[in-house]
Amino acid sequence: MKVEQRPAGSQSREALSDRATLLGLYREMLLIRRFEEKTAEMYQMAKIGGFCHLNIGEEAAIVGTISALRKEDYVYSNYREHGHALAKGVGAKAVMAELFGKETGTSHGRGGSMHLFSQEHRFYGGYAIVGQALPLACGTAYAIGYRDKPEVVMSIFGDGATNIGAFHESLNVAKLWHLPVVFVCINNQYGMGTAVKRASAVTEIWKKACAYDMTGESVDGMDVLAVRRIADQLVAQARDKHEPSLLECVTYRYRGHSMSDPDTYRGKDEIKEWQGRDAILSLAAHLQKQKLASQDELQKIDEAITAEVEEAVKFADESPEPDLKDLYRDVYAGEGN
Amino acid sequence: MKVEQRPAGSQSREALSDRATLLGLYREMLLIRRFEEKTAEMYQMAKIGGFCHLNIGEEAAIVGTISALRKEDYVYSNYREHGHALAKGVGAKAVMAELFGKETGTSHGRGGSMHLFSQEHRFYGGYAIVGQALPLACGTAYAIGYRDKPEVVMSIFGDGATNIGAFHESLNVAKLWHLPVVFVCINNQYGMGTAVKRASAVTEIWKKACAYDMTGESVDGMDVLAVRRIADQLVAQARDKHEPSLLECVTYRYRGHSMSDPDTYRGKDEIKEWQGRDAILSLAAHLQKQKLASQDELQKIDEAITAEVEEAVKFADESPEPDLKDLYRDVYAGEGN
Amino acid sequence: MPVLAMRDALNQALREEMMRDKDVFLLGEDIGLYDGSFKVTRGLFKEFGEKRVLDTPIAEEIIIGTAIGAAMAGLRPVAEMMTVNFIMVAMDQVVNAAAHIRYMFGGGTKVPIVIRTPGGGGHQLGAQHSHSHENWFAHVPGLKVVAPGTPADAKGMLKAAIRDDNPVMFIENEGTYALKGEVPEGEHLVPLDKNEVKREGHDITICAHSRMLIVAMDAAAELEKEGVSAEVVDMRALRPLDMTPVIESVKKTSRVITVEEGWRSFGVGSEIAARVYEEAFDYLDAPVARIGAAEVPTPYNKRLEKIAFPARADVVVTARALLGKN
Amino acid sequence: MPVLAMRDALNQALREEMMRDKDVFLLGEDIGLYDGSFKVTRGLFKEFGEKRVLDTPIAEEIIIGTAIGAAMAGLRPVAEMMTVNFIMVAMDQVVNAAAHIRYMFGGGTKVPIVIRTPGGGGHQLGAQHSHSHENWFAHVPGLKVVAPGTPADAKGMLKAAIRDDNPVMFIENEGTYALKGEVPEGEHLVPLDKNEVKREGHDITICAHSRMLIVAMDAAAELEKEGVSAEVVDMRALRPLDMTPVIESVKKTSRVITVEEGWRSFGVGSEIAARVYEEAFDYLDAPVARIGAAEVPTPYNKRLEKIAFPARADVVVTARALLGKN
Ligand SMILES: Cc1ncc(C[n+]2csc(CCOP(=O)(O)OP(=O)(O)O)c2C)c(N)n1
Ligand SMILES: Cc1ncc(C[n+]2csc(CCOP(=O)(O)OP(=O)(O)O)c2C)c(N)n1
Ligand SMILES: [Mg+2]
Ligand SMILES: [Mg+2]
Repeated sequence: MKVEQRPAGSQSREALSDRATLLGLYREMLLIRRFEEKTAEMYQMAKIGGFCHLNIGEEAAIVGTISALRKEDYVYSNYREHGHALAKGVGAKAVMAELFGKETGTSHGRGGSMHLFSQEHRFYGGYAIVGQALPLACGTAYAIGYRDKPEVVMSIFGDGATNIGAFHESLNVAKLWHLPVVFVCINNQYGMGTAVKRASAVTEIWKKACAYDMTGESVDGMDVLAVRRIADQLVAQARDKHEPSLLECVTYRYRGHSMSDPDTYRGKDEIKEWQGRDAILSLAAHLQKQKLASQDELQKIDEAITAEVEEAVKFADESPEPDLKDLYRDVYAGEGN
Repeated sequence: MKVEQRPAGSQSREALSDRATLLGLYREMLLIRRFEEKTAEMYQMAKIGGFCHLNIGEEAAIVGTISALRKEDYVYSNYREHGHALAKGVGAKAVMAELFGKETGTSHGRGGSMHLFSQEHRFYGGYAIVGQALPLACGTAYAIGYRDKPEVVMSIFGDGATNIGAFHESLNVAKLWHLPVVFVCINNQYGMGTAVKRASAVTEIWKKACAYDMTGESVDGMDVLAVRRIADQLVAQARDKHEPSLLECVTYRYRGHSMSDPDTYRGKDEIKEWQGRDAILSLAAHLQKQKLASQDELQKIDEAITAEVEEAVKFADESPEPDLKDLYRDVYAGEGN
Repeated sequence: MPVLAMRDALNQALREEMMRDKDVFLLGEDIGLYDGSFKVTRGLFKEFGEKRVLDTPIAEEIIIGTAIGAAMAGLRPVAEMMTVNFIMVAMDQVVNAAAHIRYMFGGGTKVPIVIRTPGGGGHQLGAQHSHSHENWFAHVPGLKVVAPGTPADAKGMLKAAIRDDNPVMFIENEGTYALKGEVPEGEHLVPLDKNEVKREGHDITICAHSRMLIVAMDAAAELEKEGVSAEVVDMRALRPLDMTPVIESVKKTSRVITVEEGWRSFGVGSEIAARVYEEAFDYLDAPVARIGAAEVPTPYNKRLEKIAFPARADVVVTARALLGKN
Repeated sequence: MPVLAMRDALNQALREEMMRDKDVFLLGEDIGLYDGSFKVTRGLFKEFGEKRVLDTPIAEEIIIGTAIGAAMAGLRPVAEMMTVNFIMVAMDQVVNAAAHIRYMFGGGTKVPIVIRTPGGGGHQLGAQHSHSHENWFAHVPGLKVVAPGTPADAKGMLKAAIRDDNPVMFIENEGTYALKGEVPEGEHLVPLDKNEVKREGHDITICAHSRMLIVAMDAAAELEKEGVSAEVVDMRALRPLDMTPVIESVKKTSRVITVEEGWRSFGVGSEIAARVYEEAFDYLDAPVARIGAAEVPTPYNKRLEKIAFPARADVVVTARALLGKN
């Protein structure tokens, strides 16, 4: 995707009525949707292996938060991060190539779906141990303060991650050390097959900020404009005041936990209900109602994105596999590899 | 100490004006004070080795909470637990013998100062890894519910322990699973040399309960009656409603973190100030003012306790060392050892 | 005898022990309503209810710690760690607590818990989901460590582990859950401290456990075609480490290969090798050959991953070399 | 050359590197205002301030994780774990994160951190404060592991570790902080991948690291009185494990003893032994003798603890036996 087309970060509320911004958000959400649909298809065709977790349904939460960042800001994520990488500016080709395990992938095929990474875009990685990346996000935020840079770290994780120790240790030091971090919890209602209320004593995740005297906010994760507005505020608060915060985005994953999830723990109508509030369709309607874009324009955007995703697949497919003799490359740094 | 002389658990508020109860509390606090003073002396004489953490100054917090328990209730503690064991009814002889590393000690000399244990008194142990025992306390509480017993678990730890992950994971499940646990934080202002405000974003520890929608209380840990009153309530709540809680006892350790602490991180006058509010002296004054006990009686109690501690030292001193051929005993259960 | 997949043999063991003893309960992530991420606990939540099949938050320290505290109070918890990699966040509970509690309290209590968890890789799960750490646990006094490689042993050792009064690390393997084999019905117990010759032979001894046992058996079959008679010793009992069948075998073959799915250095094979020399020095004609995973964090790419883990061919080639065949 | 205690040699290394490179900072529990629980960081908080000497809450996952995240952003953190036993609560950060990040991201980043921590026992600290786990770390690709046994090596290896681009486990020992020795001033670097003969001899080879190096040297001195010439190889470089000086030595002595403070089974000695056989099989006259801690959670009682850890006498007696002397 073309980075310059992305909505610039940290804009004022007004900006969110501006056409370019709205179309940018729309475009990004749709890119994630189409990319993930294609990913599922490729997984079925065994072009992609291992565990594969999709972002379908969570587009507004992802784009609303990450688009509030600047290029020099950092993002730490978990294993459900394809869309997070795309939103931070990592190219669809490099992401798809990584899912295909190719040398041209973001992690040269060593990481796969759960371990995307881009130094250039400061997408500081997908991590597959629940909660593991929160302390790392604090470390990068500490480095920002250490060097007195006007940068911010966004740490993204799921509802299930808020019950593990690393979450607690991280929020405590973020506040204690005045770290420029925005903790974003993508509350998609389930941790694998376990509903939030079966895993967390407090189901309103944002409330957990109280134990750290930290700003806690909750937002409708199906409304990209609402998410972007609050994200702008919290990112500015982190950047200008070094005041960390916890933002809960209430959303839903339409697909199973991973491609192998039988998905028997929730009702079909529950899924339908959430799909009825689909963020992409809502923004499309809004754009047309506000006469900011015509059905036709939106159609063109979809076609362009579909083409972009097809290109990514073609690129991934045609890319070379890692050379077997490079098995040991990059185990250690500074060894001529 | 003679268990039958201890104040019976879970009494009504009125009970706290009753002479026997007050004298019992006084006696227990003084026992801990004298025992620890002697422990310091024995450590200097190298009768005791390793790390040794004293409870001097914390007597009201310890006795006020543990005396609210019944014999069949459980206590989990940390490495600063001599007084916790005594308060739960473990004999001074067995405790001192353990500090001496003797076969007659609570842990047959294998554990030492940081690892006292008594199945008989359901003192479920001193643990030397900060925060480690909180999940264990939850497990024992789960067993209580599993077997539908009218029992309670008290989990005692320091202010520093509230910043580690296990604290968070434990409070969450305690509330989620309706476990009969009372979490008692002995906030003695420092974790080793680190003041609470340098380690915790929230310095009022009781507030951390908010993240679990749990009862949180704070009490003056230098007032044994106040501690006992709130402890009675929280223990009853755990026993009758299976509602866990977090109780912060604001207190102070007069001595260093351990016997080897240079204690350079706090002012002498700060120590003096807290000693000026000494819980034992306060209760002594109260008893005399209320004409519940004469100077003379209190003097006699002190003499009896001093004698009891001397006896404990004599017992420990004369007790046999573990037999060297038993080095491998009890590594595994059920192996004829 | 009925033929069952490993996961069903494990399920049967759990079910039988839960019926036998009401103090036995299970806890772990998504083991209940979700039926287990690898379906080992399938149906048990429905049958025994949420008290005895406890779904936990994602909080491994709580899973192990709850098991320990419940065990000290008299229950017999069986904890599932979704994969061994996740135990890293709860290592303190396993090592500093479960393994040491009995001894540090002078025998005043015991910790009868079983920690079931799959190790191993080969499924393109990458560097944080593909490793094996049984050598770590086998290093720790107070723990027992087993890693069965057949459905029958899986059932028999799990039942024995649940009845054992000590913390038992029960290492499973994602790659063997579907493995089928005959499994005795009902009361079938396999001791936790006995290794076993799974295939007799006289030219060379191959020691392997868990999924590598299958690899070793395949290699032995292939070697037979070349006229090489390989004896395969199942190292299912890692702590205590039963060397008897290995030493007996070496006395016949005087050549040994160890195979493990984990990294080779400081691994299981290192200990087996050291013990073989100590106990059968004069019988050896050549150094013990150790085969293990390539010493890299497991790569995602399928082809790289494939060459990173030991396979039949590696064992066959190593055997030939040891026997001086081409 | 100035004579310094190990703790002061370490302090000097930290101070020099902090002066050399402003990206170097320290973090850990009570390392600042309190001057460090073992005083290794004494004076640095006062000199460099709280930004570069960061006191943390008691939260080991945050200590390691903060170090990793800061390192990925370009800093060079040196984290202190008060003792190696506490790393158990942060093992995931060390193994699944620090060690694997570079590889799993295809070399897209690096993690130049040093984790300093004392292992070992002998101070009546009991089962939760007395163990050693360097064999665990040495098993993990992506980590470098060193365990110096002299003040000079401590300074030189710590400086080298701070300049290394990889996560380095820097194993210290509570029992050697007061140990004195000559320490070169200023720029003194000791490679992280070279083991070294610390005492020459021709009858027997003794391999040891950290505090056990002292024990081995004492034993060698005593053996000399009996006319036995022991060569002592300092195994300070555990990963990568430099076997060269050991193999060279074995070719002279054909007898080897390994000594470690940790438990013997699945320990450092197991790997050294396996390697010796692989690389010098024909030179060995007897099995490698492994000496390690008694396989029990360390007991508090002084006399029990004393016999639980390897001492000079154990090495001497083992050497005599290997040499067939009485
Ligand atoms: C420490 C740890 N425990 C367990 C797992 C297995 N696991 C992977 S994802 C997951 C569920 C996480 O749920 P949530 O945090 O809500 O994120 P979501 O998948 O819903 O986006 C679990 C249990 C893991 N990866 N790490
Ligand atoms: C996980 C862990 N980290 C560090 C330590 C070292 N340590 C022992 S006690 C202590 C301070 C604990 O302070 P607090 O919880 O307030 O209890 P207090 O000693 O004040 O009673 C520390 C850091 C430890 N034992 N365990
Ligand atoms: Mg979720
Ligand atoms: Mg404290």
